[in-house]
Amino acid sequence: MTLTLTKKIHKAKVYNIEKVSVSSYLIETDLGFPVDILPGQFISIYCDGLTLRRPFSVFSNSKNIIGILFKERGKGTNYIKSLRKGDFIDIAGPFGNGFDIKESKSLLVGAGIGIAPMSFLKNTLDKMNIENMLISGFLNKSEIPSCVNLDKIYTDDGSIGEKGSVLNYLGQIIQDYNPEIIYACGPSVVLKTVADIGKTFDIKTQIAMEKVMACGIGVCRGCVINIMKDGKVANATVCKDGPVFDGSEVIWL
Amino acid sequence: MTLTLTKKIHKAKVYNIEKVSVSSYLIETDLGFPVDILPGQFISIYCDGLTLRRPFSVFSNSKNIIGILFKERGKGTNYIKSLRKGDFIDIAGPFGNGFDIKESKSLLVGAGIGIAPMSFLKNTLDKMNIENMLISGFLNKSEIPSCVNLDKIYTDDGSIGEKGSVLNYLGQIIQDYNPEIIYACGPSVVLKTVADIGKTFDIKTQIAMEKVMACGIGVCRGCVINIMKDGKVANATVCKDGPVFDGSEVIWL
Amino acid sequence: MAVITDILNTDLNGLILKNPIMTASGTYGYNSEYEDFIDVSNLGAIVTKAISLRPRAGNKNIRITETKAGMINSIGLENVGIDKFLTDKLTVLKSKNINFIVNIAGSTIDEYIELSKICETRKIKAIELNVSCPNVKSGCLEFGTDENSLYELVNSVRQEYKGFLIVKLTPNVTSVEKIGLAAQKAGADAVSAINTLKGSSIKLNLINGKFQKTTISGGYSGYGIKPVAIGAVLRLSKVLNIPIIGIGGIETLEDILEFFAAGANAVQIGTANFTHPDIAEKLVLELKEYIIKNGFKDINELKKELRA
Amino acid sequence: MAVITDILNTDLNGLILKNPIMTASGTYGYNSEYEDFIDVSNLGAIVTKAISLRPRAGNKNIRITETKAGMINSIGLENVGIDKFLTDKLTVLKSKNINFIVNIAGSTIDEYIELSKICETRKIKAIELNVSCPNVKSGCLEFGTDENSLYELVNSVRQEYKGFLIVKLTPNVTSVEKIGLAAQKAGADAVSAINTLKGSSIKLNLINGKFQKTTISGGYSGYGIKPVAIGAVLRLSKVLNIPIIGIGGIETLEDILEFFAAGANAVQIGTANFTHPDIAEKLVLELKEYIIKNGFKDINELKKELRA
Ligand SMILES: Cc1cc2nc3c(=O)[nH]c(=O)nc-3n(C[C@H](O)[C@H](O)[C@H](O)COP(=O)(O)OP(=O)(O)OC[C@H]3O[C@@H](n4cnc5c(N)ncnc54)[C@H](O)[C@@H]3O)c2cc1C
Ligand SMILES: Cc1cc2nc3c(=O)[nH]c(=O)nc-3n(C[C@H](O)[C@H](O)[C@H](O)COP(=O)(O)OP(=O)(O)OC[C@H]3O[C@@H](n4cnc5c(N)ncnc54)[C@H](O)[C@@H]3O)c2cc1C
Ligand SMILES: Cc1cc2nc3c(=O)[nH]c(=O)nc-3n(C[C@H](O)[C@H](O)[C@H](O)COP(=O)(O)O)c2cc1C
Ligand SMILES: Cc1cc2nc3c(=O)[nH]c(=O)nc-3n(C[C@H](O)[C@H](O)[C@H](O)COP(=O)(O)O)c2cc1C
Ligand code: FES
Ligand code: FES
Repeated sequence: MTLTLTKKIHKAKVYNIEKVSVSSYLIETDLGFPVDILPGQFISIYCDGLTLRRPFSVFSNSKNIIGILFKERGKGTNYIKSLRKGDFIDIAGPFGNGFDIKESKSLLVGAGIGIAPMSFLKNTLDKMNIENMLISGFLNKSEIPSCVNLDKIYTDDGSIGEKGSVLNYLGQIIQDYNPEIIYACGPSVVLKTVADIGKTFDIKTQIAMEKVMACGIGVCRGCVINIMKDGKVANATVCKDGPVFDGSEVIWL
Repeated sequence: MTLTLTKKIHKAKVYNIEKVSVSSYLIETDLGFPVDILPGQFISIYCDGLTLRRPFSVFSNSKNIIGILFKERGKGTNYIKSLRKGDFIDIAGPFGNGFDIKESKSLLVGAGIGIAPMSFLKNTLDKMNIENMLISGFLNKSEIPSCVNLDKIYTDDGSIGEKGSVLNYLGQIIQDYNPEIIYACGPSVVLKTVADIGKTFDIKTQIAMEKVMACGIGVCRGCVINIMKDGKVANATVCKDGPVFDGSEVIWL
Repeated sequence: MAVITDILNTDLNGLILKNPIMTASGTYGYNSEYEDFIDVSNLGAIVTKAISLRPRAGNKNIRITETKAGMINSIGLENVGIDKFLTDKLTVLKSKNINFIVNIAGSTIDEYIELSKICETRKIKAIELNVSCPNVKSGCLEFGTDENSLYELVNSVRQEYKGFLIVKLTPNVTSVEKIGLAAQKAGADAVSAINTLKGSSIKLNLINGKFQKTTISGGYSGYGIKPVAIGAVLRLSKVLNIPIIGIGGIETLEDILEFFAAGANAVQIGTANFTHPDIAEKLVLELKEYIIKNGFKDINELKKELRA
Repeated sequence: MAVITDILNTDLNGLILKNPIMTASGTYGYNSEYEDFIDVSNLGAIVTKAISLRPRAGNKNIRITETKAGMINSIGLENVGIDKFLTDKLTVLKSKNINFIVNIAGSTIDEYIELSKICETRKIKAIELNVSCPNVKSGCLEFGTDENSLYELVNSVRQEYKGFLIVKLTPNVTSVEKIGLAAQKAGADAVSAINTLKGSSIKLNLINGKFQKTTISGGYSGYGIKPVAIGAVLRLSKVLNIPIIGIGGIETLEDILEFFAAGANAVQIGTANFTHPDIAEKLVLELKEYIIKNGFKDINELKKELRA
């Protein structure tokens, strides 16, 4: 029984921030009240002095606390990393559609920091008693955030789990596990492979896309991708129509 | 026996910073080596992200430590104020000509934060055993920096010293004290009055001018004022030809 | 017509606005998408995304990038087209007491004419001509960069459209004054200035000795363009006698006061809406407080003092 | 002529520089004023402040102001005049092994011709024409905003001056390509782009209900203009076959690489010299390190990869 944010912009308070892998951080922010958020939805953060807000998938949401798992990239994430417990953080959202959760045997595929929404999704599926398996690829052991629960791990250097890209194992896993639906988040090569493999095996896929965003609410048309809709090529915004798309609909450039 | 900075730009360390009046701060910076500086010379400070460096008269200089007395105005001084002991500070200088110290009975006139170079000058004159008197005007008692030694104080509200502008008393003081030279720093109305009164009483005046600066070294021609030179109007840069000018030479707009 | 009661009420030579703060075309959608953040009816007006006769798909590839002092966009005028706007968006806007100005864009004079006829028939109170679109007839040149093309365009629209006609000027010209004068002569009720500056950005990523390049050429907006916008408004205000709507890099109340001082009668907020989705309403409130706190009678007295 | 030995050595179609990093006119003086900060002879070249036939006193009033993303200047071409330059500054420059380019400015074509004759006689190796000065004959219009005036100007100078002739382009035009092409056609050896953007700033101070205004209109420079400069270089590189010197808002090595990627063969640092007086030399060193660290043969290979 959570309330919905009426005005989707908020000065939240940093409740906790910690380094959870060699390159990633978990920041938990206290909004002061609870908010409904679907796995796959994102929030966008104002980063001191930067023109564009930075979008991040929600990693966790319980009571008043929204968690974000993020990797350090440039100025924006460097700013967020520099925040300390008690600091204020300017958050807008939640935005986007989120995953359309099906009561079906689910394979969850993450890769790198794409693990963030997949982990949220897994926890949600678990709570709903939907059978699922979360697999994810990383560069190496030290890249794996300590705050995630994975069913299977793949690393490029074999430092933990299976060695090699998660993509190399996907066909086998699908045959072994036999999922009815695949959810995925990660670099576009991963998403494209998942979408393709879904078509091959005739399994539904839902993939969480990324695109540079300005408004985050479908207004500026900056984050548009092409999808097939009713047999025609159409524009769709990652921020509002997505970020989650039916893998079979996305047209890859 | 101090050395001279060969490359006039330096990452110094904040040695001490403290609030010394209701609106002003004293920051002392450690260059790691001693530098020769004349009273009236200035340094310029890079303030995080701002295009133009901010110029400040030197307030004190002993051993490796250069002190700046500054008033909070906008972004630049707000940044300097935010520095803490041990932080690095990017200082260029010393720049400008400084006061041309005469072995003559000296009246020193400050006003507001213009007290900074006058205080440095007074200490220098004292060391040289040159008779002098430092008088200065302030808005009120709480504006007077705790780190300066004044011979006479004037405040607009009379909360300490004589009540009213230092300018109202200048004629009387000159007649009483009988200085051979007057040095001054403060708002331009003060400088102009001092220059005029110097002409009236036929006393030499040296005044420290201010102007928005870009390069600080005479290159950009951004800080130009008009002076009389050899009977002709000529341009002079506040940063390099000044900031100290013979009061009788300056042409006021 | 509304009775002027609020101290922010602004009369732009006939166009009465609740206050002089609007949101700029392309940054606020068509409708009331920002209602998640603010009460949109508190704004002076919202200007719709440019609307063309037929829907447009916009540019392929990367459409936005951040720069150190703003952003570059090459959306390519993606929009739903006038028909869909009228059916889907207009009724909602009207039902909500939101003032709006329709920004229209064409590739030929005929397209502009047709669009303005529709706006006239549908009793749209105010339109803003986006003249930074390439003029199909004259090749790659934009209408807004040539005073003769612009005169012809505005004059043709003026014949068809009786409502409040704003011409939005591009800064990518040798003399914005000449272009502004052409718009005025052709019968514009006001000009807005400026549209985005031409700009490019190349982001580089070195991978195994080869550079991955992300190049985007388009319209530069945000606080880095404010000095150009203030300059344009200042120069326009010396030659025009129709109202000027100032646009470009506005982020704070100080910026708005600076535009008024330069001669603007109203302003539009663009890119800053992305940075702070509630900024436009905040600025309306701040402006009101500023007027009261400093003892000005109303917005008109404030503007008078700023121009003195 | 110097033998190319260093990996940074740059050949601009005949003008050989130690490296492609110069300092821009008006931000580096005439001489070696920056020797208090760096070894000026490490730079590719310094470009002098614009020099006119006779000394100029420059503008009255406020000449510089900071903006959020740079600064505005209206120095008004204050300079010592060519005679004083030759007697006081030139010999010093020559004695110090500092590469320099003389930036010249006139109000009539005749003034430019006279200046270039003097430069030819005095064997000045390279000059840069500042064509952003008002053309006295054509009223307030600048030479650099009209392709015909510019062609005539450059062509006349070319007759008199056999050294390396750079034409510095202003961005305040409808089509920088047309202006660049006119310069090339008239015989320029290279163009530099861009000069400052037209801009204004009004600072306000409210005292007892009245506003104190500090208005400055002039040239906008600094990091806020970089997208405009990159855009100009990118477009010029598509139409010109003479070298392009990129200028505008450069502060970091990344900025320099971006200019190379856009098609620049060398760059000039302007406003950033004020912010960090040792920046130009630092960037030379950083560029060298970057080339070595990433295994490029030399600056030419780096540029080739950046343009690929
Ligand atoms: C829907 C969505 C969800 C995301 N979820 C996560 C997440 O859970 N954890 C995480 O670490 N990262 C996530 N990202 C990526 C994250 O937004 C970028 O890492 C972040 O914006 C980088 O900002 P920066 O200033 O540190 O880096 P920069 O140096 O500015 O940019 C590095 C890269 O980040 C991306 N980026 C930059 N600005 C934006 C922007 N305004 N919008 C979108 N992408 C941008 C671009 O690909 C850019 O090349 C998500 C992105 C999207 C679109
Ligand atoms: C030679 C000289 C010596 C000075 N000595 C002192 C001193 O000892 N103590 C002190 O408190 N102040 C001194 N000042 C003034 C000081 O430089 C300004 O207070 C400071 O630059 C304000 O910066 P800001 O960003 O805080 O304020 P801003 O809000 O940016 O500006 C406030 C005012 O400061 C001045 N200012 C801003 N930028 C510059 C600049 N680049 N160059 C010069 N002036 C500028 C302008 O008058 C401006 O209106 C001196 C100025 C000069 C020229
Ligand atoms: C993403 C984006 C889309 C835009 N689309 C339009 C448009 O459709 N029509 C138009 O006239 N101006 C358009 N503009 C220009 C803005 O309305 C405004 O003139 C410009 O961005 C400068 O203001 P700013 O600096 O406050 O953003 C667009 C700007 C942006 C950033
Ligand atoms: C204070 C100042 C003075 C300038 N004077 C000249 C000049 O005399 N001649 C000229 O061609 N350009 C002049 N310029 C323009 C610069 O050379 C350069 O083209 C411009 O500033 C853009 O580069 P930047 O953003 O790196 O400063 C001047 C610029 C500044 C800031
Ligand atoms: S970010 Fe603006 S439409 Fe998606
Ligand atoms: S600040 Fe550049 S000449 Fe004085």
